[in-house]
Amino acid sequence: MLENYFLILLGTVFVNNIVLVKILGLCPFMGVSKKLEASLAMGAATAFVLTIGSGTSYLINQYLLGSELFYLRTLSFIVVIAGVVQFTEMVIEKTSPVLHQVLGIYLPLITTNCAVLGIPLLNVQAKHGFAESLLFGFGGAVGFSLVLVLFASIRERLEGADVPGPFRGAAIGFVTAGLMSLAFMGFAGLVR
Amino acid sequence: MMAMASPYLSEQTSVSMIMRKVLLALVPGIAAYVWVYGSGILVSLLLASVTALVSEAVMLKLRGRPLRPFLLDGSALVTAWLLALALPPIAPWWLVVVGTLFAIVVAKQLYGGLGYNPFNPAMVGYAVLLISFPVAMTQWPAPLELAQAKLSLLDQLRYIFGRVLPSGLTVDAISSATPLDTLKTQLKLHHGMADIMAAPMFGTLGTKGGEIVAGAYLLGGVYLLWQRIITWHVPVAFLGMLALLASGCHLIDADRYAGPLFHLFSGAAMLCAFFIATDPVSGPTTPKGKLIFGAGIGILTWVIRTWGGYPDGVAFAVLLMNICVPLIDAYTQPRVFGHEK
Amino acid sequence: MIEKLFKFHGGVHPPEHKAESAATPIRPVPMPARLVLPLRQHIGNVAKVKVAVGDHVLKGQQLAAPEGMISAAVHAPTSGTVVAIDEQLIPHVSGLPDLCITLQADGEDRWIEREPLDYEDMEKTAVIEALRQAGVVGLGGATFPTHVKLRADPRHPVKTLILNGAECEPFITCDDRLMRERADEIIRGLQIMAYLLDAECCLVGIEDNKPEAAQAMRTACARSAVPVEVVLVPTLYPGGGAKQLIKVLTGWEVPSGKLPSEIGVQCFNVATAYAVHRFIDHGEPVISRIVTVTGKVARPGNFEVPLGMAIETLVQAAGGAAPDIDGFIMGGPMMGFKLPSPRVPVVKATNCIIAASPDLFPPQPLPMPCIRCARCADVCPANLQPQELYWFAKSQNFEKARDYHLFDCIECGCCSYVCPSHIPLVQYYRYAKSEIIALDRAKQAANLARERNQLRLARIEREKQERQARHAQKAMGAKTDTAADEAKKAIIAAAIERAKAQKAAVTPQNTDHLPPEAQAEIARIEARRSQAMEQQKE
Amino acid sequence: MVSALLVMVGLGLVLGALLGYASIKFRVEGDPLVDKIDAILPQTQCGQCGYPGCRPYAAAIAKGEADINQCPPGGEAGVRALADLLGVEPKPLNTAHGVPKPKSVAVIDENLCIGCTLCIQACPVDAILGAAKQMHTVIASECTGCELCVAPCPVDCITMVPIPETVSNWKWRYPVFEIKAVS
Repeated sequence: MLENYFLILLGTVFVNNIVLVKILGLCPFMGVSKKLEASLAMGAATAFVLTIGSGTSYLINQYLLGSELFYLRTLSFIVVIAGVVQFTEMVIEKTSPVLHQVLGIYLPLITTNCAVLGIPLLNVQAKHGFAESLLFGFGGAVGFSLVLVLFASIRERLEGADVPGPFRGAAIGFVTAGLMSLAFMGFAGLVR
Repeated sequence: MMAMASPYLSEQTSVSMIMRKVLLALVPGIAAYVWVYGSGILVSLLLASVTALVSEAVMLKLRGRPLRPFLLDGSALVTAWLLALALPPIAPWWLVVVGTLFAIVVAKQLYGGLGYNPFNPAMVGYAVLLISFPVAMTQWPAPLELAQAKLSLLDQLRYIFGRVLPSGLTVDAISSATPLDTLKTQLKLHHGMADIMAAPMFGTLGTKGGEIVAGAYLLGGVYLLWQRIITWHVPVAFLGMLALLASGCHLIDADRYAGPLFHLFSGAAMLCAFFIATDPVSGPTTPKGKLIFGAGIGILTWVIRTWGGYPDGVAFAVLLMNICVPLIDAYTQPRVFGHEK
Repeated sequence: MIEKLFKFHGGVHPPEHKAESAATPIRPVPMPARLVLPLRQHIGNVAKVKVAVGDHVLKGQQLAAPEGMISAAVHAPTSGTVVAIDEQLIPHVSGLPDLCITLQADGEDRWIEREPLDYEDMEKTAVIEALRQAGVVGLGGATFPTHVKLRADPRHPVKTLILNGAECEPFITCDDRLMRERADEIIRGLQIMAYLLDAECCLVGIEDNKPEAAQAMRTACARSAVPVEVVLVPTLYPGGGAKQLIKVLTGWEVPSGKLPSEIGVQCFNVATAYAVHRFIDHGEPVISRIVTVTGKVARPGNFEVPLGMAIETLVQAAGGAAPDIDGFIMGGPMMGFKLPSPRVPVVKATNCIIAASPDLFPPQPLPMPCIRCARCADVCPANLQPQELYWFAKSQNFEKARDYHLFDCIECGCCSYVCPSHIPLVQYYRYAKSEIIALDRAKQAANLARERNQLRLARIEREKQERQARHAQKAMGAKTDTAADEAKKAIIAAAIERAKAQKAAVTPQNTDHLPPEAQAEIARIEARRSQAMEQQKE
Repeated sequence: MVSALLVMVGLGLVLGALLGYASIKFRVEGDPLVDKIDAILPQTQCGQCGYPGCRPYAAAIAKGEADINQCPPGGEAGVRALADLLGVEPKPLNTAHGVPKPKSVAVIDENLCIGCTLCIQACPVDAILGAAKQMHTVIASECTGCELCVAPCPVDCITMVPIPETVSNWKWRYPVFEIKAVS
């Protein structure tokens, strides 16, 4: 049982990393990775939303929708996620206005972050229980935050690099993300 | 003209001198390689070198940078040699060319060339080839003393450029899975370690033939340490961590986990320890950071070798740790004079 | 007794080149006919001119007085006439001119009244003030006013007094020769300094490549009453940096941004101790110093040079420079700078003049990109990460550079010395430092401007309210005065009174609270204005 | 159908209640961001940005009404700092608002000044000294170089003089090399 949980966590963080292997959530991955501090905050915000979102989505799916109202799944998940994101945004605006400004449009955009919707849907698909769903959401978020922070630290360094003109900015960002993805291929086969 | 401002003195050293010494340190390894696997590797080295220099020149030209200093610095040759040495010695010519091109063009020049690449170019090239052409990448020739048929240089050339074998020979006759690969497959089939190791391809330390090459790399590494081109931190941390994990698990269950010496002397462990992981550009700069970096590669190499989907994890381990380098550097800053830690 | 020496991180061993100039004794030079004395020969405020063009002055007479605490006086190195007070090229790395006094020697070399100072019978503060008037500054090259460092501070009593005779830079031998030839005088200066500071322990640190100097100093110590220990320290550049020498001798690190005195240590150059002795025991202010002239000159050696002498004249005294030289370096090859012209004068900071030629200092190859080999980090005496600082300075990421302790860099040049990519690292740090300093100044100015702008806006707002209140009062006055109106009126009047009082209290008197410079400027302007008024009246 | 409606309405109500509570609990008062932006602006108070001073411009940026590239005295470095703070891409200065000039101070020609006080009223930082019918003069250390006093002067006696480079304000240059690679 415990081993299973551990494997879910390990699998979502490294082997099936949501950004580098599943290629979900690229919008904030590219958007909020220019500054290390901002990426840390974005990671934390996403982790919060993802974990709560996965848990509530599971509850809604299990107890509210059941098997007959399955067609409301995507709709209700989005509603819940939007609510949680709004809540998070208010908290951040209150506690750290500069951070709120830095995260800017990407904060409300967590709502439409495909990773955030993707994980609850994958949960349903994989028939995860409540604890597993929470763990899957949390693991996915940790994986997201991890690569976001690592990516941001590399991009900070690249700022001083003599990158050829046409590749400056987002282009070299995507090349880097690709090479990171390549490195994460090394985890393939570790879990399942 | 005198330098604009002090200091006006400087030590007699240069980037190209460092690179030349690295190339020199690779020579014993190459010699051992030729002795064990035949001279096919020389063709790969040549191919890789030419591809590297040509692609570097083209990219420099496109980027409007001066050719001379950057072609003469020798860094492209180091990348080419390291990649060629990591590939199977009878790899088809296009494999070498594609790998080198990717290493130089994407992993190095797109980031601004010498000094700017966050990833080890040779390992990027290697990983791309391994993922894209897994079959060609795992056709490793048996050491000459074990081979059923010995190929002359001409035969090897024919095979490299035309995939043509002397009549009567099949691919299986000249190549086989690597020992690390065999170990993994056999363990999956629930064979015991002792039985597997009894196969002729396994040597006294690591793998037959491979251990000699690894020893030669070790020799080259010692030369680099002596010349102060590299510091001890990364090799010691990497090899130490690899040996520690291997012996720990070997002690717990000798039947399922290979011993430390096997891990150290098989695959690309030695090459990585002294030549790849010590690449200054893509590695950390602080002493503590180097230890973390080396230990991380050791852990990842062992994990991927033991549980992962690829037989040797060195390339991925290096790339994964490359990703962490800026963060490692940022959090391992040494105490500055006159500051409290 | 020092039992154990400590190590500082890093350091390099550049070729020493000291033998050329260390062999011969210190030689005098003929007094030049014309001397140029910059008013900025020290760190701190520029000295204030006390003479006028045409004045005749005596040798040792004060030409410019110290302005404020951190400042130093300038004296006449010989008797003669002040012929100009104007901007001239000075030995400064910027190559910009600065205010100088030009003295035409009369050839008589007549001294002022010289009297030894009976310092033990005086108040210590009076001795300090006398030193301030004597223009004594750190003669190792930093030129920080010495009297500031000799003030005993009850908060930070100085226990250990260190004389710096390490002289770690290649080529320079002026301290070496001074210690060999005038060890007794140096020890005498040290004795005075130890008395002023109440120091318990006196150390002299000398690099072990100067055994003769160490021997001479030991002999002098034996002759003197003060307990001084002469310590040989390993030859390792930059072991002569004050912070490095303190670390090697005591194991203590001067905290970043603090002064050595805050950990109970004070460190002086041997030449400074000699200057203190000359003033206290002979009444002679700082008007000359020992200068090493070396490099491509015919007879390298050390010279006792009057301040203000042109470098080219000094080089002539050393037999003249070789024809293939491409400039003169002031200071050592590691931290010195190329002089803007051979005609600039010798100043208090001039410890060494090197006639430089391409074969002595080969031109640097074109810089390659940094390969992050971290050799610079290995040799950095401040244990910084030069490669990171370079990266930040290059991409003008100054905040990050500051976070990585750029200001702990002592600009010793070790990093550039070992860099295989031949990157002029120190230049990048100097650039980043001066940019940061300029940005900080701009920030301060911006804060001041913001404050003044806000004050002004507040004043305008108050004036508006006041006007409105006045209008309201007028409107009130037009109405019949009932009791209620009376009451209201009283309230309004009271409000107006309050507002007036407030205004009187807070109206920004924009001449108040100005810094002294601005006050002075206003005074000057007022003077000019009244002059103009007079003219108009006439 | 009914159950579906009920589910969605219920969800909406619950979330609405939650957000409503949060909006009261985490109400934000004032705008601390304006201070941070204002701290970056050079405080020349020149109005070249189109706002009556640095703080109004900062408020406009915070509200998203003004762009970050309208401040010539702040220069490219100022734009970069603002971009950094706000997490947006830096952009070149909008030359419609003027171009950066070397830092200058206003100097009044005292022989021409008629003492009209117009410049005193224009000065945003009270850096001009004088009274009616008396000659005015600029306190150089307080002058931000905004040029606002130049236009109002009826006798054109105010000139902007660039601050000269001296030994004390000299700066080390960015290292450049003889052969520079073409980019």
